[in-house]
Amino acid sequence: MPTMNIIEAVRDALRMQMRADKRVVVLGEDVGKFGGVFRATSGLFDEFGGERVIDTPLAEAGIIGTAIGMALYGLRPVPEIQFGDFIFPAFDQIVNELAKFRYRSGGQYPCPVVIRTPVGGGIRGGHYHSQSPETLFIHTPGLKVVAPSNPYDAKGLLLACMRQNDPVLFMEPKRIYRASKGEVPEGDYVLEIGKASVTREGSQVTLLAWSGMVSIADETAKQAEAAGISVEVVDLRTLMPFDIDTILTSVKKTGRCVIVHEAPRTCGFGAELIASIQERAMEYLEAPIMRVTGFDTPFPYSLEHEYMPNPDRVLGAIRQTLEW
Amino acid sequence: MPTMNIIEAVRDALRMQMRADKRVVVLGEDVGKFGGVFRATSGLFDEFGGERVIDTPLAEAGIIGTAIGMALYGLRPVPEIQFGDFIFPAFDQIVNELAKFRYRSGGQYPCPVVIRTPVGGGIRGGHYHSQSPETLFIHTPGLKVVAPSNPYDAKGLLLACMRQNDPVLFMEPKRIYRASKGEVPEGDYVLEIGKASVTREGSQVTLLAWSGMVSIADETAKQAEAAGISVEVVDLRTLMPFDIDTILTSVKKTGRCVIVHEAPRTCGFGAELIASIQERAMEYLEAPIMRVTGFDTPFPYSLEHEYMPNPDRVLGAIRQTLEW
Amino acid sequence: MVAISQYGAPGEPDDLRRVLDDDGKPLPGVKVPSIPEATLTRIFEVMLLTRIMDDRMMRLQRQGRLGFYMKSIGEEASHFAVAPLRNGDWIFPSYREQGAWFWRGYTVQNFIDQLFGNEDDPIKGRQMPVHHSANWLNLVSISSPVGTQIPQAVGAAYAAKVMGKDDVSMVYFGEGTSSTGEFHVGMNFAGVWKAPCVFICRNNGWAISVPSTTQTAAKTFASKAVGYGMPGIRVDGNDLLAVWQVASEAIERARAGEGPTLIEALTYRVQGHSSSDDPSVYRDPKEPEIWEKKDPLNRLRGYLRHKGMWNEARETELSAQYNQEITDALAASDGKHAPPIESIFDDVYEELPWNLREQREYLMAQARSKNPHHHG
Amino acid sequence: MVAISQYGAPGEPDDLRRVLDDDGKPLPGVKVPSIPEATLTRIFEVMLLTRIMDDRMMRLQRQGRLGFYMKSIGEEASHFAVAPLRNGDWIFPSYREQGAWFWRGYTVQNFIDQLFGNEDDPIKGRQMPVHHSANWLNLVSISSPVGTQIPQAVGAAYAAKVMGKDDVSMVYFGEGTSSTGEFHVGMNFAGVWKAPCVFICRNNGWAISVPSTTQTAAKTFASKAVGYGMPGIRVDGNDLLAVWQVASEAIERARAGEGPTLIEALTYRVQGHSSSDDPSVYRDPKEPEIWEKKDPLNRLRGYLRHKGMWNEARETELSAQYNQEITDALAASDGKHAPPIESIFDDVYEELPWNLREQREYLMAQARSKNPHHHG
Ligand SMILES: Cc1ncc(C[n+]2csc(CCOP(=O)(O)OP(=O)(O)O)c2C)c(N)n1
Ligand SMILES: Cc1ncc(C[n+]2csc(CCOP(=O)(O)OP(=O)(O)O)c2C)c(N)n1
Ligand SMILES: [Mg+2]
Ligand SMILES: [Mg+2]
Repeated sequence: MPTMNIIEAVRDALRMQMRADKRVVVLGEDVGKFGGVFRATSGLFDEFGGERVIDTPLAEAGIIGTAIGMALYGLRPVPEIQFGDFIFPAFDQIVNELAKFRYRSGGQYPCPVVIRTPVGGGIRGGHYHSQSPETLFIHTPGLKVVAPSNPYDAKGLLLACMRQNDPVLFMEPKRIYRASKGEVPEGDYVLEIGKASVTREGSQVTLLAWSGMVSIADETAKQAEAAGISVEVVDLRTLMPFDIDTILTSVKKTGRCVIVHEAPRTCGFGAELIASIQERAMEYLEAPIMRVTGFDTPFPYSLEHEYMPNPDRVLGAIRQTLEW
Repeated sequence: MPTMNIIEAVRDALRMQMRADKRVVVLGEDVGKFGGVFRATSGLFDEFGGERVIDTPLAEAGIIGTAIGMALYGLRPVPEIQFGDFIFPAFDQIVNELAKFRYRSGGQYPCPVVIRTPVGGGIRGGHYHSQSPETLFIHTPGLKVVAPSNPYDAKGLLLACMRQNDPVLFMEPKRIYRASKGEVPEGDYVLEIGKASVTREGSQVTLLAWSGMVSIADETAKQAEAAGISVEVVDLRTLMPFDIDTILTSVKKTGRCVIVHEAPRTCGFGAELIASIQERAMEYLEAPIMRVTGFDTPFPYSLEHEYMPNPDRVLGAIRQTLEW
Repeated sequence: MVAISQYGAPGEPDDLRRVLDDDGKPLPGVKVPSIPEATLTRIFEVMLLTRIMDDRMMRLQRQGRLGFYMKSIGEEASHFAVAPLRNGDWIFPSYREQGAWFWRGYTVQNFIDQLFGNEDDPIKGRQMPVHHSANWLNLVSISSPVGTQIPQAVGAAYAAKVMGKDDVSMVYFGEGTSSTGEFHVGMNFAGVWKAPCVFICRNNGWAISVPSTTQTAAKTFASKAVGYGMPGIRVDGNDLLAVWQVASEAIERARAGEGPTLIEALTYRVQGHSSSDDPSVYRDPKEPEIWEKKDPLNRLRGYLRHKGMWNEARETELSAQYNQEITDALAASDGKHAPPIESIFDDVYEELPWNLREQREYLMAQARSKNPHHHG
Repeated sequence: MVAISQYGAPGEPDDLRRVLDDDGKPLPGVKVPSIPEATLTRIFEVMLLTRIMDDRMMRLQRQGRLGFYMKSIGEEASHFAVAPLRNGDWIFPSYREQGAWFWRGYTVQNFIDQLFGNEDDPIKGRQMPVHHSANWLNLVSISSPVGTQIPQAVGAAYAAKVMGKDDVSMVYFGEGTSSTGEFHVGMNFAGVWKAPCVFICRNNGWAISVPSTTQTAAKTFASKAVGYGMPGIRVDGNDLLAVWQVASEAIERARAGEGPTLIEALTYRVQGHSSSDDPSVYRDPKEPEIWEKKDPLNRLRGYLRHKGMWNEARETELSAQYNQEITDALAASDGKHAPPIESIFDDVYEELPWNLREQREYLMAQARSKNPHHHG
């Protein structure tokens, strides 16, 4: 099996699906000849031509708006938003149109658009190249939200997204785009949307993480183990619909839970996880569920490492929950 | 003291502040001669003229974008977004610009813009005249979010918002715009932003609500009392920063809590309240905190009454939490 | 009043394409488009149906029997820019082109079921009245947020091109909507892509209470085409023959791969914005009076009669027939239920995820407990 | 290559306003604007500083000592549309007008402290390099999302009018940014409000890898002004005298209450989009070569020398001085700390709400436990 990083895995999925299905088109800023500012679409322009790998004018509302029209007519567009931070000019098209099209038309007009966008901090990007906007989309009925943390999941999930019929926000962890490497099957495979993966088994506390934070959770779990604490790590992979069963199974087993996310704390997805867990498994909880998150500030530049969750902070929360 | 409905209270606050402070301007679609589709700005055009009561072209991004520029230069704009559902074309200006201006300029450029917008369902408005988007803004650091439920609070809070220096989303409960009536002082008064109000004292369970749902909570509390259940109702009034102290005091007293909101359940503000409470008062909780919310669907038309929380459902949750 | 001078009374600017005068007589020296008689009379019939429907529904609304309605009275000719389209072509409407729906074959019953959001509503009671959707007619679901349909239409047009089809997209919006960012990005993408798309800006002078002079400082809405490298045509939107003519040309250009066109159809919103509106608060009642003299139905009727294609008897009979159809459809609708409660959860996704399954169970249990006879 | 023909090599369209030829000689028959010698030489000096700064910072970036940088080489003349402004006028910049900052009095040390986000950074290390803010100079905080500053500038211009001041707003953006919805709504509001606002579209041919021909099908960016009812002027953006001239005219119109102007300054992004970019992947290296012959510094230098206002000795001396200033500022910056950790929570709101107070305590406790000597 070849080794790939996340960028390569994404590109591999796109190429594979574009070969298999002529209806798939890629569009966005700089995705054509240049192959995307992160090079995720590199080579696609040469292989599939400018009609299917489209450099658009600079307008996210246009990228998503036209992608919707393409999907209605019968294409399977996979627009790229250059940074998650630049998705907001398209917000109306996403939350009022894309998410609601099937519903508002009584099922007449499904709208299978897969929006790819890099998210998260840690690349010295300041507030406009670092945000993690998942909450906004999870809170929008009609969208699926997928957030892989490694190359294998990225390829299998992206292929799955391009083959189902609902709109998806596919968030890619840009900090580890190249750093995260792993074996990825050359051929075709899909991972089920909506299934978390237990990336490490443990007995004392459950760590819930996704996207760029899974590596922080893993790192923490290792340090915890060294300190004699057994940690189970669950990589959610899909945030909407999230895998409540896997989460509950783990939390019921460990009785303790810490959630890690980069987005600001207040109304972050961590809050929903806490709410959903306590509603269903309060009697199993030995301590409050803790959150290690970004702060309720815009994402800073000079102090980004102070802002982002790190193993130290996660370990602190684990100890707190154990000592509660 | 005169009796006013919410529309009149809002108008009274606007008029009072426009008289007191020449820097205050109102802008939006149909706010001028017409006085707004809900008539909140009625009469202001005649009194203050078209330069300060501005009918804009049809573009929410322009309304908020220009309001930001006005605030930077020294005005105190109070833009109206005709329906909360139409705020999304301005989403980038709100979350990436308005909310971050002070921070990103190191404090050089405060941006005191108060965005007024009607929210909530129950007026047979379907998905585009009924949404409750508070989560999206509470999750955006830099914004304050205020959501009064009655005329007295509406006036006192709107005056407070127009006199402080941070951007505010001021959500008005359109379903009860006219139905909610009460005594409102003629003169000047402000209510503190960030303070909840205990609208009914009780001992067995705490009901948390805001905006249009406070009346549902009150109604439920009455029914509960008739059934021998003592319910405390807390009207949050400000959602960011929310009044954690008042909430905790009540929940520690009652040991049980039900949250009511219209917005879709998943990642609604109820989730944050649950998370914040269980982090700080888990040992006081006798049962999981329950949520009675809108469903995870777009807001429907024909079945809107099935969609919205009602006293029946809230009472059901109260019983559930008592029987847990 | 500000708005009047811009709307051609008394002296329209030269660049306004017209065929008929206000009485329906062809203007001297103007070529009358050759439209088959059957087509032309059919257009008139559908215009008549539209007018009757608007009238009936508004009365129903005033009686408190219908929640909300939006009329298009005085703007009907502009709806028939769709008439020269083929059935395979796609239409992205705004909320004020009833005629386009009936033209394509949307029935009176469809229309009324949607208004009442009942169990037979093609969209299952999901949206407010007048937000139709008919995928079997290539008529795309109407949205309330204005302008969003514009880039969508461009995307569909582009898709047709990529898929090797020669379908054209036509998209409608009001002049107020030309102020949105969506208008700009849609027009701009269309220009760059040379998308087979026809943009119809229904300039009816008003956006709720805001006159068109507050929407732009440009001389005309058609002139905005310059900024997108496409032709901009201004047509008398109350003149069916002129509308047909400019639409046909634009559709042919699009189909031939020559790119998009912006058409400004100059018309007038004779009545309130919607059933919730009261225009007397913000405009001079004399303004609509001027425009009533340019009524599109009258003008086409005049032309047809003059050509011997139409007569009063036929109109009386047809009006009675349409009125009866509406009465029957209303009666049928009266007997229909609301959509089933559980349908609230359908179509959010292709399949119900666990959270919606759970919420459905909860709601159905609640419904059963309130009404033990309900079988959900 | 697609882009070349549009950018005037070899034959510019007639409507391009120019004063100087490529060597800095006034074109025959063109009126040279009368600019005081001190002003003109000062502009050249600031252009020189800008060029030197770009060069030094880019080298620093290549050495790995600076995270990110964006050059404006070859576009400097376009920055000086701000020169005819008064100090009370407001500037809403994009990220590529370094010259405008230095012109207003932003110091080399300010600039470098911002790039390093250190404790003396005027914005407290909050944003990426090149996102300056200087309220004491009426230079508004730069944002990464492109185009957002356009309606903001219009709002400020409107505010000046309402407050009875005759200040003008000037706003910069790239030609790629003209595709955004923000451009449209900003231009449109300005037209309707007759706002005292000057729009400078820096058309440098590229938006990262995307040529300007993919941004619009319009013949020129200036032509977009038609759709907003304002004048659109196309100027040779590498010709300082022409830029001064058209900017002066637009500023005067704005100040006199005659409304906004769109200026398209035709120039060229000679190098990569930013330090992260590699243009060889997407464009012909011959294209920048053609434009190097039109270098704005060379052209102004040529003019000044020809007029006896400038000489090599003065330039050599000044270059040395600027280089030294930069070296000193870098050295000073080297000794500076990052902003204090607790400052992460400041300026989100005027006062810290409880959630931020709590989070600050948490972070400071953590910082103390890791570094007991830190007094937060
Ligand atoms: C994005 C958005 N903002 C505001 C509204 C509220 N609104 C509904 S119709 C309308 C006026 C539209 O005017 P125009 O485009 O001229 O169309 P017309 O109603 O005249 O046909 C407004 C402001 C909306 N539907 N969508
Ligand atoms: C809303 C938004 N989308 C995408 C980007 C990413 N981006 C940064 S600069 C740029 C190109 C801008 O081109 P142009 O406006 O021509 O300015 P130039 O860089 O040429 O000066 C893009 C796409 C962004 N900053 N903001
Ligand atoms: Mg209109
Ligand atoms: Mg450019």
